[in-house]
Amino acid sequence: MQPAGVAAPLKVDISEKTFRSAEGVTIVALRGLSFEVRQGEFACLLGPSGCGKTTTLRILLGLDRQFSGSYQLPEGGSNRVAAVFQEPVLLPWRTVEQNVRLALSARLRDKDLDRLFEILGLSSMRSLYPSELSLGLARRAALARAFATEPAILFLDEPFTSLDERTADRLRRLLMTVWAARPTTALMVTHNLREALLLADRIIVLSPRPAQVLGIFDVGLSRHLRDAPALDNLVSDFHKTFPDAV
Amino acid sequence: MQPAGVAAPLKVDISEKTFRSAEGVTIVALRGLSFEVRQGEFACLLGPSGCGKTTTLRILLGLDRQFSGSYQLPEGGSNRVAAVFQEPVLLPWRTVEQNVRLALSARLRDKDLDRLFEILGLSSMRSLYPSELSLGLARRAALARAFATEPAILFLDEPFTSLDERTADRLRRLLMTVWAARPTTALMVTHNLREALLLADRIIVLSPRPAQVLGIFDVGLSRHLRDAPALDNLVSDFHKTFPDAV
Amino acid sequence: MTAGFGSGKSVSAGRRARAVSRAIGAALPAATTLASLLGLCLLWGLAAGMWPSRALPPPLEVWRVLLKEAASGDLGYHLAMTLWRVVAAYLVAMIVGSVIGVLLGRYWRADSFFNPWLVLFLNLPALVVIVLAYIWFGLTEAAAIGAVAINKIPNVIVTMREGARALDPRYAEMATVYRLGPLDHVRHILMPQLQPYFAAASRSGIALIWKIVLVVELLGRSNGVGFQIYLYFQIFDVAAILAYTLAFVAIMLLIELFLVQPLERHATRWRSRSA
Amino acid sequence: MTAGFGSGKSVSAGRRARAVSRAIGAALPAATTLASLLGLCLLWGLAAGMWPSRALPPPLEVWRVLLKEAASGDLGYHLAMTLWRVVAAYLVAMIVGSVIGVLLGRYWRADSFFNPWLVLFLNLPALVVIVLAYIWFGLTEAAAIGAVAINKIPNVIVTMREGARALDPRYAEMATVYRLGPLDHVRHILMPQLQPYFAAASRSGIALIWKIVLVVELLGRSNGVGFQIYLYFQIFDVAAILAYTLAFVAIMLLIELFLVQPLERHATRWRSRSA
Amino acid sequence: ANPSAPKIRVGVLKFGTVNWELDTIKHNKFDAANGIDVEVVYFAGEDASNVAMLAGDLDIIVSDWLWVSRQRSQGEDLTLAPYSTAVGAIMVKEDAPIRGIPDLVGKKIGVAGGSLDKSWLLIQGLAQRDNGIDLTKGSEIVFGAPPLLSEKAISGELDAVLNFWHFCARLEARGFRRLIGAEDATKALGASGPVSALGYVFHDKWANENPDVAMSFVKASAAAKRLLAQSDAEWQRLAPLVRAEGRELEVLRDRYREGIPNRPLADEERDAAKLYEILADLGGEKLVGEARQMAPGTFWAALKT
Ligand SMILES: Nc1ncnc2c1ncn2[C@@H]1O[C@H](COP(=O)(O)OP(=O)(O)OP(=O)(O)O)[C@@H](O)[C@H]1O
Ligand SMILES: Nc1ncnc2c1ncn2[C@@H]1O[C@H](COP(=O)(O)OP(=O)(O)OP(=O)(O)O)[C@@H](O)[C@H]1O
Ligand SMILES: [Mg+2]
Ligand SMILES: [Mg+2]
Repeated sequence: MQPAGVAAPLKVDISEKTFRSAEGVTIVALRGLSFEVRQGEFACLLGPSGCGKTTTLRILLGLDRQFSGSYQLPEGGSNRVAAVFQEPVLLPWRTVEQNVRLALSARLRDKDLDRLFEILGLSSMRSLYPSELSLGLARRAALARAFATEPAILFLDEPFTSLDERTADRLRRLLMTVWAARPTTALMVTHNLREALLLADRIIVLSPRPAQVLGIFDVGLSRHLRDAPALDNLVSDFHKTFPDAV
Repeated sequence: MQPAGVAAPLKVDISEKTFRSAEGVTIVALRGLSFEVRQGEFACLLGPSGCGKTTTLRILLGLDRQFSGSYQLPEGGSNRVAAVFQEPVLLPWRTVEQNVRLALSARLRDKDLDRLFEILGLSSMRSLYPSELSLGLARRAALARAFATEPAILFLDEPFTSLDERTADRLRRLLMTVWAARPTTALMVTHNLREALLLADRIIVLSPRPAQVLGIFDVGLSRHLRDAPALDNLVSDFHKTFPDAV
Repeated sequence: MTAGFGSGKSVSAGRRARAVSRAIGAALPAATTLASLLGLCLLWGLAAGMWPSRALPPPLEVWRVLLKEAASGDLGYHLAMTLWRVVAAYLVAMIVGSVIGVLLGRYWRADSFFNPWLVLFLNLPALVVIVLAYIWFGLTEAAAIGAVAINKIPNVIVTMREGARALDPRYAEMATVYRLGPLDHVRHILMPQLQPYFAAASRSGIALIWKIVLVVELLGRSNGVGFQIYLYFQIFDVAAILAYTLAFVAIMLLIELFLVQPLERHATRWRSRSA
Repeated sequence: MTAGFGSGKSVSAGRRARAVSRAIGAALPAATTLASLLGLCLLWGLAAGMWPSRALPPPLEVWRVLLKEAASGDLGYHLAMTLWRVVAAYLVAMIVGSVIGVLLGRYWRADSFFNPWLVLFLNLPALVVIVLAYIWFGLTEAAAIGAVAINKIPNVIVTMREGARALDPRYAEMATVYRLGPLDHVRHILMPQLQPYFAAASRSGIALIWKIVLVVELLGRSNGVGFQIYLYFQIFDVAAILAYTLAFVAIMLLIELFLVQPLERHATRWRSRSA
Repeated sequence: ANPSAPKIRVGVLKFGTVNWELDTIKHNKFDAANGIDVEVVYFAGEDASNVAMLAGDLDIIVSDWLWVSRQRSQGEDLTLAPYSTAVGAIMVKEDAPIRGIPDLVGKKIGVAGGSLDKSWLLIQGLAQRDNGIDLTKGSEIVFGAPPLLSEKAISGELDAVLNFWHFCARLEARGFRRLIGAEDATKALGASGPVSALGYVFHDKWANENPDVAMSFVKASAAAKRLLAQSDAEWQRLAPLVRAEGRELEVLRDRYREGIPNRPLADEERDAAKLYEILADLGGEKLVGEARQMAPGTFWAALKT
């Protein structure tokens, strides 16, 4: 419990999460996973494919309640969450713009989205249906949806795959802008170590399934100092700390 | 036309491909796109998100016939094609193993798949349904399906996203094995320059939409010499040749 | 040695042909319908010519009867009575049935409890329901419409329940995360996914309802197409029976052409149309 | 200041409760059905007790009639005749209707041409079809079953057509690339996607068929449940009508419980079941 | 039974009144006595037997002469031999304040058989002529299925009901009285005696090819009628088929006996022709089609001698 006046962190303490497949196989996805993300902090989850990252996010999003353990969202978080799923999950029967606006609260429904769409390179695609988008464009539409909501907590599941480096870079900068604009707690899953080191305050390194925290890497460096050579150094630092991971 | 005795290349010569969206917007995806891939060669398509790469692959796969222009597949290619789509496209009502076996010709239906599944890290997932997989696992299942068919032509649309570096590396090596095992022509879409330089004989660099060939980068270096420092050199070579791309 | 299988010329020619015919098909659905109906009449006329029988009068004769009945005002009156019953019962059945169906599809515990009731009501003969309704609620319009609705509701439930079971959970999850209100949820998540089931239930529903309305009118109403058809059945006047039937079918066709199809095209415009 | 919304205790407790009840629900569908039926009987008994009327005999009386008819062998005989007609018409209607429906759903040009025919056949009253079939083909079993099938086929077409329209093109594309044979295509790509539509058409189909069989039997057969029900209607013996109806409903319930539901559970086991 | 005896397929309603007679024939072997073998084919509704006849599946059914005449005028070679003169009546409750046709004004009347039912047209015609009342305008008319209307009359939802004769008889046993019968209207409108509303209907062609068989059937029918007219015991035997007992059975029996035709065919035919014209006026083209006269040959000529 937090003393009054101190912002509550995102606190995760999942003792076990087990799936039973339709064919009866039991799969332990998480076991003894616990970590914290301070309010306003940007954290990355890094772990091998299939280790349980998406499962963790789903639990935090309240989409999966069959687990043992508990978690706690930072203050105000329960009503202003935004998420970018690993697949875009756009409604195929609504246009790009409708998809984005639908996620907005009534207060924001008529918001001016021109700038957002422009940065994302979606200006000419606003009236298209998702089946008419390339995967990269669909991902950007999903990002637009998350960013437009002005969230207090942001969950991102590999948001920058299927994008060329140039576009991805632009979007990473956009993400930083959105995150910095107001006190937002962010938790992002990625497989790209450089991306994690560029964006995060701390990196939570996970073991193979069942996921557990192997360790935490604090990126001490201030963000505006993280240029290419600095990142190279951070990468080798990281590899020294976690010789087995990634 | 090829002189007899010389293997026919994959020849693409699309003068225009236009989409009309449901809302009536006209989108020119390709215009004057032409390139060749020699039989048995490994080529990569590199271009910004939304430029028309998937559209090109779909045309070559025979899934979209409404375009002007023509193409020609290498000999024997029309009946032994395999493809990894940008999204996994597994049948949700069939298990992983059934999904893979279904794609096999009658002759291969009962093939021993143990080794393949093991390399892909899918051994314990054979009896799961796609909805029970993580996205990375689903991608691997899609790769298993493509590799198991012993194809003469292989089309890959960003096959190694959503995977951690370690797994991706293992799968790239597997891809090389499959490709080298028999004369296979391969065309792969990727956004990852290092990946392209590691795998390809030549890289076809595309412009933003409507896609056109900006130029072709021949990776002269023999594959076993492409270690980390050599790749760094190739990357800077590439950037010198195509200062605007990627 | 060239092993290509797509050639530009033929492909783009095919494309143009398809585009043209698509334009015709979209702009002139009425023309297609007309051609189709003419074809049907031709077949019918031929059959009636080849096997002349009182049970299959030629189209012209039916047309004559139709005109006569229309001129006398009977056709219009009875058709209007039947139509209003059909519409009323349709609305009741679709609304009640959809709501129950979706609920049963979502909550499997309720479903497994109420399923036997559903099977019972699904298989209750129209006769039984209609007679009971007339006995309990009197020979009134409300009893008639209620009886028809009760006959149809189980069918709607069954179809909509399948639709609710086949819902894609990912969209609902997206809606949860972004806290869509219940109205938005229904409008943007549920309805588009249920649309094909609704269309199926609706199309075969209105046909079923009309058939039951015929029975209802036969058993205890003093007007309507069913009443007339039975009258003519007693004197075995097939031409008149067909005239009344076809008048109703014509109305259904008009509704299909000018209401249902445009609506459906609008609702499914997001689907990439396959050739 | 703690603003959590998921707490471990309550969550895992809920999970256990759900798991237990799910086991019960899955292991004992028969028990649920029994409870459900008992509830229904109770309601019925109460209603019959409150408003005693010849039109609503109490369950016990119906049960007595049922036993009597069963003992005399009548029930078994008529039920068997009706059942065989239902099954035969069902098979014909589902097979023909599914094939046509899927074809129309895939080829929009054929669809726009044949749609008016479909609307016509959809809205032809059962009476008309049955009488024409009897007149043309004589009062034979084949005519009876054919008439029922013709009544039902349009409904199957309409439902399956919606299913075919809603097919996901990505799976068909995958099948094209990997050159699946036509049989594999139907089995692994088409059928699983059409399953919910097939289930809907099938469930409401068998009910509709049984209702039409009743009419067919009324109009020209000398046995079957429909024949009996109408006889008893003439002398207004509601208990006997209900006895025959419920006997058929019971059979449908058994089929549902021991054939349809297990099959369906198997066919949809890949769907993550929502609580 | 004699296996070589010619077979006659007769279609009837299982619980219909005709079956009482056929059952008597079969049980007392009147068919065998006349050298024929009657095979009874059951149907659930009257229309079913009509359809079966037109489909060529039966030799004989029972239907009314108006239907036969209409079919004849449209080219079917049907003809009929009288079966019963019993017709429907308007029934009211014993204690109802309805004493005559004028009292029906403003009441709710159930009518079985639809708007073209003969009895209904005749009573309507009578009301028009004698009282200047148009029943269709002055009262609320409800058409419906006969059993349903009976039920509704008992429950009191209907003030009066015009139903087929056996439904009327059953109502009579349950405290109803006849307000006016169709036979009263027939007479009032100019018929000299009761006309057989229903008859055994068969094809001319069949009768001409098997004149003896047809005649034997008529004889067997007459024998059964004689027995039913005299023997109360036979009625007791029939009780399960009639589905009545006690007073109800007695009323049914008496009404049945009253309906046994006993006039020369020529008289009946003449009256029927007269009625036809009246009905043609009342029912118009809807009822009789384009023919304004009863089709000649509607009554089986062989019976006239
Ligand atoms: N519904 C389910 N039923 C059974 N097993 C499941 C289910 N959902 C996920 N799993 C299993 O749980 C494990 C973790 O899945 P999860 O999606 O969390 O992985 P991930 O870390 O996100 O991987 P990736 O990087 O590939 O997306 C996987 O082995 C997966 O097969
Ligand atoms: N069915 C369609 N209707 C209309 N436009 C379409 C359709 N399919 C694709 N497009 C458009 O064509 C363009 C090229 O799409 P394509 O999928 O080929 O891109 P891509 O190069 O694969 O991009 P990415 O790297 O994001 O996957 C995009 O702008 C897309 O919006
Ligand atoms: Mg994941
Ligand atoms: Mg693409």
